[in-house]
Amino acid sequence: MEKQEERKHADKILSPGVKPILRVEKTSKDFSGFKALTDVSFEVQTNEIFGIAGPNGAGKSTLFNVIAGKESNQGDIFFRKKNIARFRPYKVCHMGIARTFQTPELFLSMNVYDNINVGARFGLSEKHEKQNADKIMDEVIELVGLTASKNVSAGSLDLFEKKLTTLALALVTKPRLLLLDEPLGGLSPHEIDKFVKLILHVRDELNLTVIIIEHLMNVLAEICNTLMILNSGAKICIGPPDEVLNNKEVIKVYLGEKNVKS
Amino acid sequence: MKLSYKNTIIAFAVMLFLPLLIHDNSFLMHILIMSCLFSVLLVGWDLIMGYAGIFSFGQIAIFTIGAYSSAMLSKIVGLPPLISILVGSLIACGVGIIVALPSLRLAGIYVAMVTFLLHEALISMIRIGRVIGTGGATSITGIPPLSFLGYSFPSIERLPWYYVSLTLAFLSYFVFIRIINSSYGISFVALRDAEDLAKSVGVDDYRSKIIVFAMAALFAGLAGGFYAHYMRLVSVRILGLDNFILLLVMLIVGGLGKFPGVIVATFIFTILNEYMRPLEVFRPILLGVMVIVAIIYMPNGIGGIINFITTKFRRFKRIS
Amino acid sequence: MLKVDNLDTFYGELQVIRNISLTVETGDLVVMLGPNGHGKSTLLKAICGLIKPKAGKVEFGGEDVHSFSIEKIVEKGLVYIPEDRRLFPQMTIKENLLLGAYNPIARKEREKNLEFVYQLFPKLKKMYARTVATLSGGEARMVAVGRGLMASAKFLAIDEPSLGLAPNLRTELFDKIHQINKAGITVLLVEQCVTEVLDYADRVYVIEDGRIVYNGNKEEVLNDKDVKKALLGIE
Amino acid sequence: MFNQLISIFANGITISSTYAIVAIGLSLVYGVSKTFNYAYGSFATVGAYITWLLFSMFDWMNYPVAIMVMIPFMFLFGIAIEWLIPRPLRKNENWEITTVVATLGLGVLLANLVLFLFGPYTKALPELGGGTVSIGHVQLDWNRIVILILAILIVVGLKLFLKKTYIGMSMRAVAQDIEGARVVGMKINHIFALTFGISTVLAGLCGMLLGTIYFLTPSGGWEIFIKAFVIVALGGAGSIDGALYAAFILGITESFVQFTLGPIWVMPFWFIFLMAVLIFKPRGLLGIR
Repeated sequence: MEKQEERKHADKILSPGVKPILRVEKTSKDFSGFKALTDVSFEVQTNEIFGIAGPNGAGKSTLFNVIAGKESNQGDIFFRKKNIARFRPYKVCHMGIARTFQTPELFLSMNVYDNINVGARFGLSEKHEKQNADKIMDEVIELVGLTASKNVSAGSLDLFEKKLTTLALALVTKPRLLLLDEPLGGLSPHEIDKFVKLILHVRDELNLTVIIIEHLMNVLAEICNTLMILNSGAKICIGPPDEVLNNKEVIKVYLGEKNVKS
Repeated sequence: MKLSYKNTIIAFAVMLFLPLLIHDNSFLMHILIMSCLFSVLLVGWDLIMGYAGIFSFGQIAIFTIGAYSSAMLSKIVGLPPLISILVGSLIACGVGIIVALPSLRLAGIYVAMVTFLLHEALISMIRIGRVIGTGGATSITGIPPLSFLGYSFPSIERLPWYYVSLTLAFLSYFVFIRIINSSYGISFVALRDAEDLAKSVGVDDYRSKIIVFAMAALFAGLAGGFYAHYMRLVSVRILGLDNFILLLVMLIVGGLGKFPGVIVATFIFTILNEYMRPLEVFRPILLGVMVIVAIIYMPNGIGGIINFITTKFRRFKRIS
Repeated sequence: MLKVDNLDTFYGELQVIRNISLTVETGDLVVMLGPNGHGKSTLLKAICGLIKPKAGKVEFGGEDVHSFSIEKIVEKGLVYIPEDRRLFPQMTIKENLLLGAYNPIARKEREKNLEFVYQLFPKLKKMYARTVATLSGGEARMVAVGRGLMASAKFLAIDEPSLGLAPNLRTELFDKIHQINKAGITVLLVEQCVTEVLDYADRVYVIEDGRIVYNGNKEEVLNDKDVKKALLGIE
Repeated sequence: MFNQLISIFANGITISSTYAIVAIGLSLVYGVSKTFNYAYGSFATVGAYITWLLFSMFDWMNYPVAIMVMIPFMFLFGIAIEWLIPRPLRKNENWEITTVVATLGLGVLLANLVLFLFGPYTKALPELGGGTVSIGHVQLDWNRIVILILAILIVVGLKLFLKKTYIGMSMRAVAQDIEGARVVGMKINHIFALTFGISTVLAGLCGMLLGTIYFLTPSGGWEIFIKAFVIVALGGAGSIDGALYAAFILGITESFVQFTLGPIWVMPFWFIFLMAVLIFKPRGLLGIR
């Protein structure tokens, strides 16, 4: 707990935009001839919310897979100054990066509590955290708001609860960086609202840096500090959202002329 | 989710007193001993195939390796049988790990192919190994009987052997339940249910898979060792197709990943198989028909039926 | 031509479609709008007989769709074009198109339909021998639509054709779909991108959370400020 | 020495060509329906015994007639089996593994049925062509040459069928995207049955060809199955070209291993070879996903 305070304190001093937590350098991914990513480089600052958008097939999810160690790549990825580009997924998780998937996968033969328990058992890497695993779990369940459905089987959850569970599963590993892959897809406007609030709340509460892939531009514009647009595996624009959304090329390849707000 | 020890303990208690009724029936005793030994192998198979979801067809090959190692260690090297069983199981375990290594990156169907080929290649290897005392195409005979604290267990004496195999079987069930309820068990099931998700929350997939291969092999190796010293004869016939299918049927009809199911199926099918022996050529034909019918009409196996009944029963208790 | 009556569909225990009724007249181009994951695709699949509804009925040409097998539904001319295209990746464009004409009726009209598709998408004729796996998203989309037409479709149900396409390609594709419609084929379209389609649509349904929250023809949509704002995000 | 090498090589090629037929049949069914048929070897046995039965029943029997009888018989047999076993099983959740067990059961059943009907004694089929032919100093059996020619005809015919005919195209389509095939309105179950039927015919023909070299035994099919299985694994499950290449690679190495080390070394050798290949290419030489 003390350490948590310390971390909070340290991060306060180095406010967003000063200290990069993740630096991706010249990442490329080739699927037998098909170039999913070409030379993508960017930096994510500590505590910011970093948005990624772009047409389907632009390589957004591949980028997450590469960062999370699911896919190999040519290029380097520095997380808190350490090159994690060759790490396997579980190791990346232990380094402090957690992710959610586009289609909310869960361990379907288990209930919600046991699902989150998997994260607590295997995701926590530091000794004092492991000893407090039960407490961390309860905190996360409370934070996400799953207390009432702890004993429900994962298969019978509705989409929103499934998304909450995957989020809890990611958070229980005590990450510093959270990767969210289209977390809002399939939710109703009301649920989107709730989920966005939850993401912001969680970010503040746990001192996280968040990278989020989304299609909903209005949400991204609202919550992101930085926005990056990918197209056909290449970065075409990065910067503050309002700048990016008025960028000519972004309008051309992604937003379309008519969709631009006056 | 968590498996309880309760039913297993009850079953153990019942089995302890079973000889009071049937100790005169040497044939039935023999079948029960075999059932116990096979169930150890099958519990390991259920661990890797049912709970970890890895299509391994090498379980009987590893059982055979355990049996041959233990037989050769005690007969040729002269180790005391208990020690040779132990060492034999460790060898089996090692083979399990060696098979696990290439399997880590393979898709399910290829794991099935590699392990199945291990089974087939082993037949030739044993024949080739004649020079080092595997008995070649025939068999190793005259394996020393199990002995413990100066008492030796000749296999003609069914009762002591019944208790030996019973103890072994139930010890392995308890170990199995412990594994399933432990972190390892959780990681196996997590990888089976959603591999990518499991890895992303910190499950080391390579480590888990190697461990599950090793554990399944350990069960098989132990069963093989005891089998060798009980039968006092091992031959390549263990690797025969009819044996392979019989054991696989026990696993599938028992229900993959539905724990007590596999044990119930082991006892049922071992007994059935022995009592069908007089049918000669019709036995495998009948067995084949039974397999097909059982699989088509009982897709979740006996374990599925047990689960169904127990949940019904619990609901019933809650209502009343 | 198509009549949907009080349809309810579940996905496991989750209700995706809630009591939806709609009709599509012969020769119309109807658009279903709404955000991602609100049941539009599910509705389209239920209409085309790929998902069995819990309750309600879908009638196509006066016959209950769900009393037929999928092969039979396709044969009757109700053809579904999935969002993820589902082409045969290791085959050429022409082979893909020819396989579209699988049902016995379409097989007889194969040459004629192929001619129509090639006329509509001259590009496909030019590169007929290319393997589909090597095509760009836009080209693959054309093949998917073409393959649907090859089934001698009377009614095309197209799921998000604009998905992943650049704006200029989108406009082109909608133009083609309009041409298909003008050739006498009824079209039911599911879309998220609104602006481009609206010019061609005879009728618009808006689906939110598994319900129809709005329906009207083109003029009504354009004249209704609130709807326009909600749908298009423009004032 | 050189001549010996040539004749080992030639024998390897003829054997490989028969392996290619079964392996392609096995891989074809896997590619289209993702089903592994463990009774496949017994199908070859059935084919061989049917041929034997034809020859022993009719004095005037010859191979063209035998083949003409066998093809429709095996085809219908395959379709009946498909309808009986994989089709009902495909509905349940563990269908991959349950079909394995059910077809294994079928394999045991068929082998023992053959044992019951024909007895345990080995049988021999007449040769396809008598005598030998000398090319230089190398002597080749006519029988093996005819086998090779027939095998090439079968493989080429099958490839043309898949490539050029509409039905063959539909089979490839189902293999590539079953959902897409359904949307187009294909009768998936018919295509599964058809594929199974064709693969059964291939098994039967292979059983017949091998029966002209080796004696028939009721359980002989098992070895054929295992070899086909390894070939499919090496070539990549579901890939027909892969199976073709792998059949020749393994068939030719087999005849050299047999000659230098003895037949018993074939299986261990294949096992090590396969492991080594799979470490570098986890989906076989030309594997599909």
